This record gives sequence, structure tokens and C-alpha cells, in this order.
Amino acid sequence: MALDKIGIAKRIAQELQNGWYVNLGIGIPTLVANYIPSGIEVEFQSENGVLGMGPFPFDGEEDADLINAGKQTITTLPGAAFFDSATSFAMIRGQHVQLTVLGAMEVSQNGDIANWKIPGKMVKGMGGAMDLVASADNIIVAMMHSNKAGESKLLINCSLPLTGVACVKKVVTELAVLSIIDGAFHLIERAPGVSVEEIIAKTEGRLIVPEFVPEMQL
Amino acid sequence: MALDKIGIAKRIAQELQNGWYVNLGIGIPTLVANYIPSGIEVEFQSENGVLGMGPFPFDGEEDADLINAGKQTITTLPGAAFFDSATSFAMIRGQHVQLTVLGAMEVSQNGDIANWKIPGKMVKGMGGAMDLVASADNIIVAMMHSNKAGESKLLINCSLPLTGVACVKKVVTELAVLSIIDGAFHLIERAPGVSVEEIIAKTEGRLIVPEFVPEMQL
Amino acid sequence: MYKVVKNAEEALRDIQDDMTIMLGGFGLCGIPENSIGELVRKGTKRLTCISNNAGVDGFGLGLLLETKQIKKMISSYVGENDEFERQMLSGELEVDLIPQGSLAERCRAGGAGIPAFYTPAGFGTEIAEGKEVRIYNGKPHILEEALTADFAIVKAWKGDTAGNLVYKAAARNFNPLMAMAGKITIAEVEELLPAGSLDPNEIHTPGIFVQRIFQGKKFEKRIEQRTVRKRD
Amino acid sequence: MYKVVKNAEEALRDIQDDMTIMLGGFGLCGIPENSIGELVRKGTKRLTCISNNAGVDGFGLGLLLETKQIKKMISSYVGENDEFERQMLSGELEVDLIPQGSLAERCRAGGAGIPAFYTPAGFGTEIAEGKEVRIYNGKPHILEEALTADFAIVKAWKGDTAGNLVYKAAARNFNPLMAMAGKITIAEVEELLPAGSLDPNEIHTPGIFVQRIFQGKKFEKRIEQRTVRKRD
Repeated sequence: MALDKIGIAKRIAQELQNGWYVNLGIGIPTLVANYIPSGIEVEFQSENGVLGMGPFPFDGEEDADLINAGKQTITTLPGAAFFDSATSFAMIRGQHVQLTVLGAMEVSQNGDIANWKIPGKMVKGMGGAMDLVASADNIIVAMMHSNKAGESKLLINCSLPLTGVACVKKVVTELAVLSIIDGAFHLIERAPGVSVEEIIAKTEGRLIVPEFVPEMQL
Repeated sequence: MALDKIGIAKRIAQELQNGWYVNLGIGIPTLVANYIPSGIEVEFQSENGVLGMGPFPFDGEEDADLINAGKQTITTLPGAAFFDSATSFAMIRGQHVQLTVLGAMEVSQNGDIANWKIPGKMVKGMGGAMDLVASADNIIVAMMHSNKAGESKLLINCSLPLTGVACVKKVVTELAVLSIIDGAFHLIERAPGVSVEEIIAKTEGRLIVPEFVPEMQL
Repeated sequence: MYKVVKNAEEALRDIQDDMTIMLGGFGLCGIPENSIGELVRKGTKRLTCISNNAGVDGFGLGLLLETKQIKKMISSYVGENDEFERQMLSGELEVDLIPQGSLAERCRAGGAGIPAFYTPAGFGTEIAEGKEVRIYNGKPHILEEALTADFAIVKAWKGDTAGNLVYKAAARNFNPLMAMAGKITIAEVEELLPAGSLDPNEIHTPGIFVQRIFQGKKFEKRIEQRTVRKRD
Repeated sequence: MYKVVKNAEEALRDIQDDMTIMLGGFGLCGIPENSIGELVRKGTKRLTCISNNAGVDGFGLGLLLETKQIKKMISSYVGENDEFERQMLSGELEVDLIPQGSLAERCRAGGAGIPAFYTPAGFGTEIAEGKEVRIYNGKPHILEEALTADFAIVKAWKGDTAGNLVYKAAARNFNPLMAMAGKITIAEVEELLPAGSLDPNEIHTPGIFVQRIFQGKKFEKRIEQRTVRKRD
């Protein structure tokens, strides 16, 4: 059965390693923070200038001066630090953040990503996404395998304006975990009960399927 | 009579304007801080990361963590701030410092300055001097008119390796105040009792002498 | 160095039509509310505004959009704002979108006398069109130039009469960088203290970057996304 | 994020011959005394040291010069040091002199993923030889590249177990910039506190830049130029 958003977040959370600094994008990526495996300590960086983000505040304890990059009210954990936006992107560009998780509209088989602009529609801007994808060594995309029209989002080439080139290393969808290596998607795991055939059918880009494809363990 | 070092410092202090941030080099420039005209408020920046430098500490109150760019123990005044070296040179390069006063071995008629290296001798390094002279809009050189061998230090071209090009706007020596404009030294003032002839004789570079050269008022 | 002015009116007295203004803040967090109000009152026109975001309908820079005082926005993320969208789609409003990290670094560079730098952000995208590309460490980078402004308007938590500023939490964001990059920098603060009240170790923006400072009359501090959890 | 190591020995355990090391400090102010002592004890050889200064005879980096552990110094100002002078003039020691502001900015750039930037400092001097020149705002600028190091060793006043650092007064200097630029950054602190002890608003170096932290055994804090005034 295909995963729901929480399933995707849980699977991505398994990628976390002890001591990592992690930047989570808006949407599914944000949920990853709720499923950190036990024994793993990570710290969350928010590109507006917060390190050591904690959970949302209790009702009534919101502070307008304490938000994350999604403009949501947050709290901090012991050991947190605040800094300006240039320092924040110094962390990102300088590869001090070990993992970036973000959403996408399209990913191509060579790791290009499109997630900021649909021609003809209102453009909201790229925010920090272009800096994040151009800089991070380790980028995981969390997204649905297909768009609302049922078309694959794992493509030979992105059709939308790019956010970054050859940068995505891994994609986690409701159907599968895929690595991007040498211009192809490599099927690593499938969602529980999802067939390899379904993943092949829904992946437009070049897909390498090993003989045995394990099911995700969630 | 030619000025002494204190006289040079006093004359330079007359150039200070209210509200200026000022960077003083080692030697005569440091003395300028002692002769701020009354009614003028300036703040001293030290490129190692101090704004709002005060006088030397009282004996016994030295703090090894509180020094100026000359590595001397100092104090701070109310309103002081500490910052890192990149921010310090952001102030300098970004022209937030209104006046830089520094010493020189040679100055040329187009405003080149040499003050960091003598070929064949031990080179100590340029420290912040190259950043200061390349960045500041308003640079006053405080120096003796001639070197120990009696040769003019106000030259057609510098003979020593340069610190900066076409950057010095004004020179104050024990004999004169000179502006540098359009490839020539312009004699602005002479030290009390010093003759225009002496200044002409001791200036190798092109010197423009107006009909009337006032004496400095110290 | 006494930099105190009475209020926003005095601080913004010489901001004129067609100028370029930087405004600190991220979303509605850490924005110079009082100065924005004063710009609306003054009616200064055809402004180019450099600000990470463009406010929301009815607050922040949204107020200046409603009165059509903005000719051009230079931002990284916009459009939590219907009026913005309308003006952009109708062509009334020019918009220059810049990756957030490049925007921050370009402001800092402007203030630091660094005219240009290389960054990997945006390579291979439309942002890179017409920009020089150079390979460093095996990776393509594009050349980005510094940004400066006629006025930078920032908002701080505490400030002193010498212009030293301290920001609170995530309200710091772009404020220290823009403070560096204004030909004239205006700071509005929640609390204005005598010089010497702030610990020199704890100052975020040294006073040298600030030309005018005033205590804001009122800070509404609206929250854009109120997210909370229930008590157990 | 628990980054505490026991002492300098553990912190510097994998620093090896021929590595490039950044060391914070300006003169003798804010230098990592305990780590320098440990480098002497270890006897690590042929080091390239990036540090604004090179210590004095018998203290700071002067200690590593005496034991001839330094192959190359990258600094802005050197030579308060007879042994340095002797080694430099004899050709035993390579020296790369860099304008102080460029040195600071190149360290920051290295830490910030900015591979190169333009600066006016040094144009028209021997420092600019072989460097690209470009005119911005009517003024020539030269292209300078980022600096990084295998290890950055910094000294802070207070630190917490998560690696957050606070510096004191002018002992800040190059420390925060080098902390950004080390592949591994080691911080020695005067006072090591539990995470949560430092106000997140007042942190100078966020812990993300620091991999190892320890409380220094002893800080001698020598003064290079003791200048005082008499009491009235």
C-alpha cells in the first residue's frame, strides 16, 4: 500500500545520522522532525536564522519574534543559537548542514530539481531553495511519485524551470525510495505492498531495478 | 620651526569632524586621539575588532583580552562594541570609517603610498594597511618630510614596494600640510616659522605653491 | 555619537520618490513597522524595495503595495499577498527574485565593500542567465554583485544612543546585513537605552553602521502562521 | 549535540604532519594556548599555519617555530619574533603575507561556501601580481579566493557542550571566522557550560561550526604591549 505523508516522513527519518544538522523544507519534510529514531540526536537549522528548533509552542506561548522559515511560531531547545541570514546561508553554502530535505514538483534522472515556478502561474519566489539545493551534499526530495494529473514527477528531464542542477541524491515517494546515480533512478526500496511494476509504470525517467527490491521497514 | 610629533598629531586632529569614525595607525597617528578639538565627538575604530576605544587602562587594570591593533592594552568608552575581524574590515572596506590616519615611508605625487616593505630587510607584513588605504575615501598620512638620510619622502614615484595606489589625499609633516590633487602635492599650510623655500627644497615630487601659504594654527 | 531622532517622521525626513530602500525582516518578523507606517503617511512614490518578503495584505510592505508606492520589489519570496499578485500580473509592479542566501550575502557584500562574489546558488537556472560562470572545487558558481540602498531601515529589539543594536531571536534575519548596506541606515527599536547600557560583547550591529535611531511608538508584531501544540 | 572532549590531547588526536591549520588570535590575544602546547608535545611536523600573526619568541606560535614544526605561515603581520626572522631569512620557513582584511574575509568565505570575491585591497601592489583585476564602481578590485583548513583551532571565553561559543572583547578577532573554515573545528574555552546555559541571542559562533570543544587547562594570557596610564 502506498505511504501517506507521515509514512514518507518516517522513512526519511531513518536516513538521519547521529550528530547531523538538518534543514527541513515546508510540507512533508517538516514532519520528519516528529519521527527521529531513538538514539539519534540531530539539530534542526531553519534558514531564517535558528539552530536548535524545538516543537511548536504551547497555545498562548507563541512569540512573534521566534519563527521558522515557514513563518510558523516555534520554540528552541537547550543549545539553540540565533544568527543573521548571511550566517545562516554560510552554514548552508559552506556545507555545515549535513542533510537537506525538501519537496519538489519534478526531479530528473540526473538529479535536477524543479520546485519553485510554474510558467503562467503566480510565482512566489525560490526563497532559500536555490541556495539549499546548490550547496548541500546530501539532498533528499520528499514528494508524491505523480502529480495530480497522474503524470510521473520522476522524469528524463524536468519540464519546469529548474531550481538546481544535478543535486538530488535521493527521492522518497509514497511508492519508493530511489537513489540518483550516474543519470538514472535506482530503485532501493518499495513501499509495503507496492509492486515493482507499479513503480516502473509510474517512473518516466530511466529506472534501474535490481533483482530483489526490499520493502521499506517503517 | 618644524613641528614635533605632537605638533603633527595636533594639526591632524584639526581635520576631525563631529560624528566621524576614525582609524588611527601606529606611531604619530595614535597621538591624534589626545588632541581632539573641544566640541568634536569622534569614535575610534581599531581593526582588530574594537569600536569606541578609550585611553590606556590604569596601571593594574590591564586586560589581556582588550587590546588595540597595535597590541597595546586599552579601555573602552560607553557605547563601545566588539566584533570579529571580517566585520571590522567590512567597516573599513565598506567606507563606514570616515578618516584613516597612518604613517608612511614614501608618498608619491599621485597619492601612492609605500609603508610596509623595504627590499632586503626583514618584512613584517602589511597588517591591515593595504585594506585601509585601498578602501578609505579620506586618508591622511602623518610622517616626516624626509627620511633619516635626508631624502624627501614626498616623491614623483615611490621607490619602495607600494601599499596602495592613488589613495592618499593629504599629508601632514613636521613642515607642512599638503593636499594631493591631480598628480601634484598642493602646499596648503606651513609649520610656524618654516619657509616655503625649505618645503620646496625638501619636496621631490611636483609641488604646487599658492601665492600665499598660511602658517598652521596649533 | 548621539544618533537619536525623535520619531519615524524625523528619521525618514529625506527619503524621496524613486529611491531604493532596504527593509529588514523575514515575513512579518522583525520588520520596521513604524517606518513602514511613516512611508505610507509620507506617500513617497516609485520606491524600489529590497526586502526578503513583501508583507501580507494589510500589514508590513503590503501597506505600501496597497497605496501603490512600490515600483519594484527585490525579494526572495513574495505573494502571501493578493494585492501583490494583482499588481505583478498586471505589470504594474516589477519583481526581481533572488535566492535568499544570495540576497543576504549581496546585502552584506554591499555593506562590506565587496563588489561581487561567486556562489553556487542558482547555477543552471534562469537566475544564472547572463551571469558569469566559473568552476571552483569542480563545481560551477555564478558571479553575484553587491546590493546597496539609499536608505536601509531596520528593526531591533534594543538599541543605544550610539546606534548599537541587539536583535531578538529570529527577528534578527536580514536586519544586521541591511544595516551595513544603507548609505543612511535608520534603526527603529523597541527599547532605546543610553550608550553604555549594552554589553559591548553582545552587540549585533555596531553603531558605526547606524546613522539614526528612534524608539518605535508601537509594535504590533503580527504572527503570520500561528502554530501551537496542545498542553498534555 | 555533545561535542565535549577531555582535553587538548583528545581534541587534536588526528592532526597529522603536513596538514593546514588555522589558529585564531590577534597577536597573543585570543590564541588557543592549550592547543599550541599540545602541538608542541605531539611534535606534528611541516604544518602550514594560517594565523594573523606568528606569536613572539617563547609564546604563542613562537613555540612551534622554535621546534621547527611550521613549514609555512600564512599571515598578515609577523616578526615580533627573532626565530621567525631567522628561519624566514634562511629560507627554512615559507611565508605568505596577506592583507589583514583579505585574510579575515578569505577565512569567512571559506566557511561560507563563497569560493572567491573581489576586494580593492592590494590593487597595484605586489599582492595583486597574477590576480585578476576588475573595475567596480570605477575602482579596480582584485579577485581573492577562499581559505579553508584541515583543522581550525579557536579560543573562546565561554562555550557550551553543543559547541556554541562566546568570545570576550578583542579576543574575538579571527576566531569566529576560522571556526567557520575548518573541516574540523576545535574550540578551547575558558569556561565550558551545559547546553542551554548561554543565551541563544548572545552566541558568537553557533555550535554547527564546532566539532570538538574542551575546557583549557590553563590560560596564561600574556600581554604583548602593556600600556597603562598613571592614576591622577
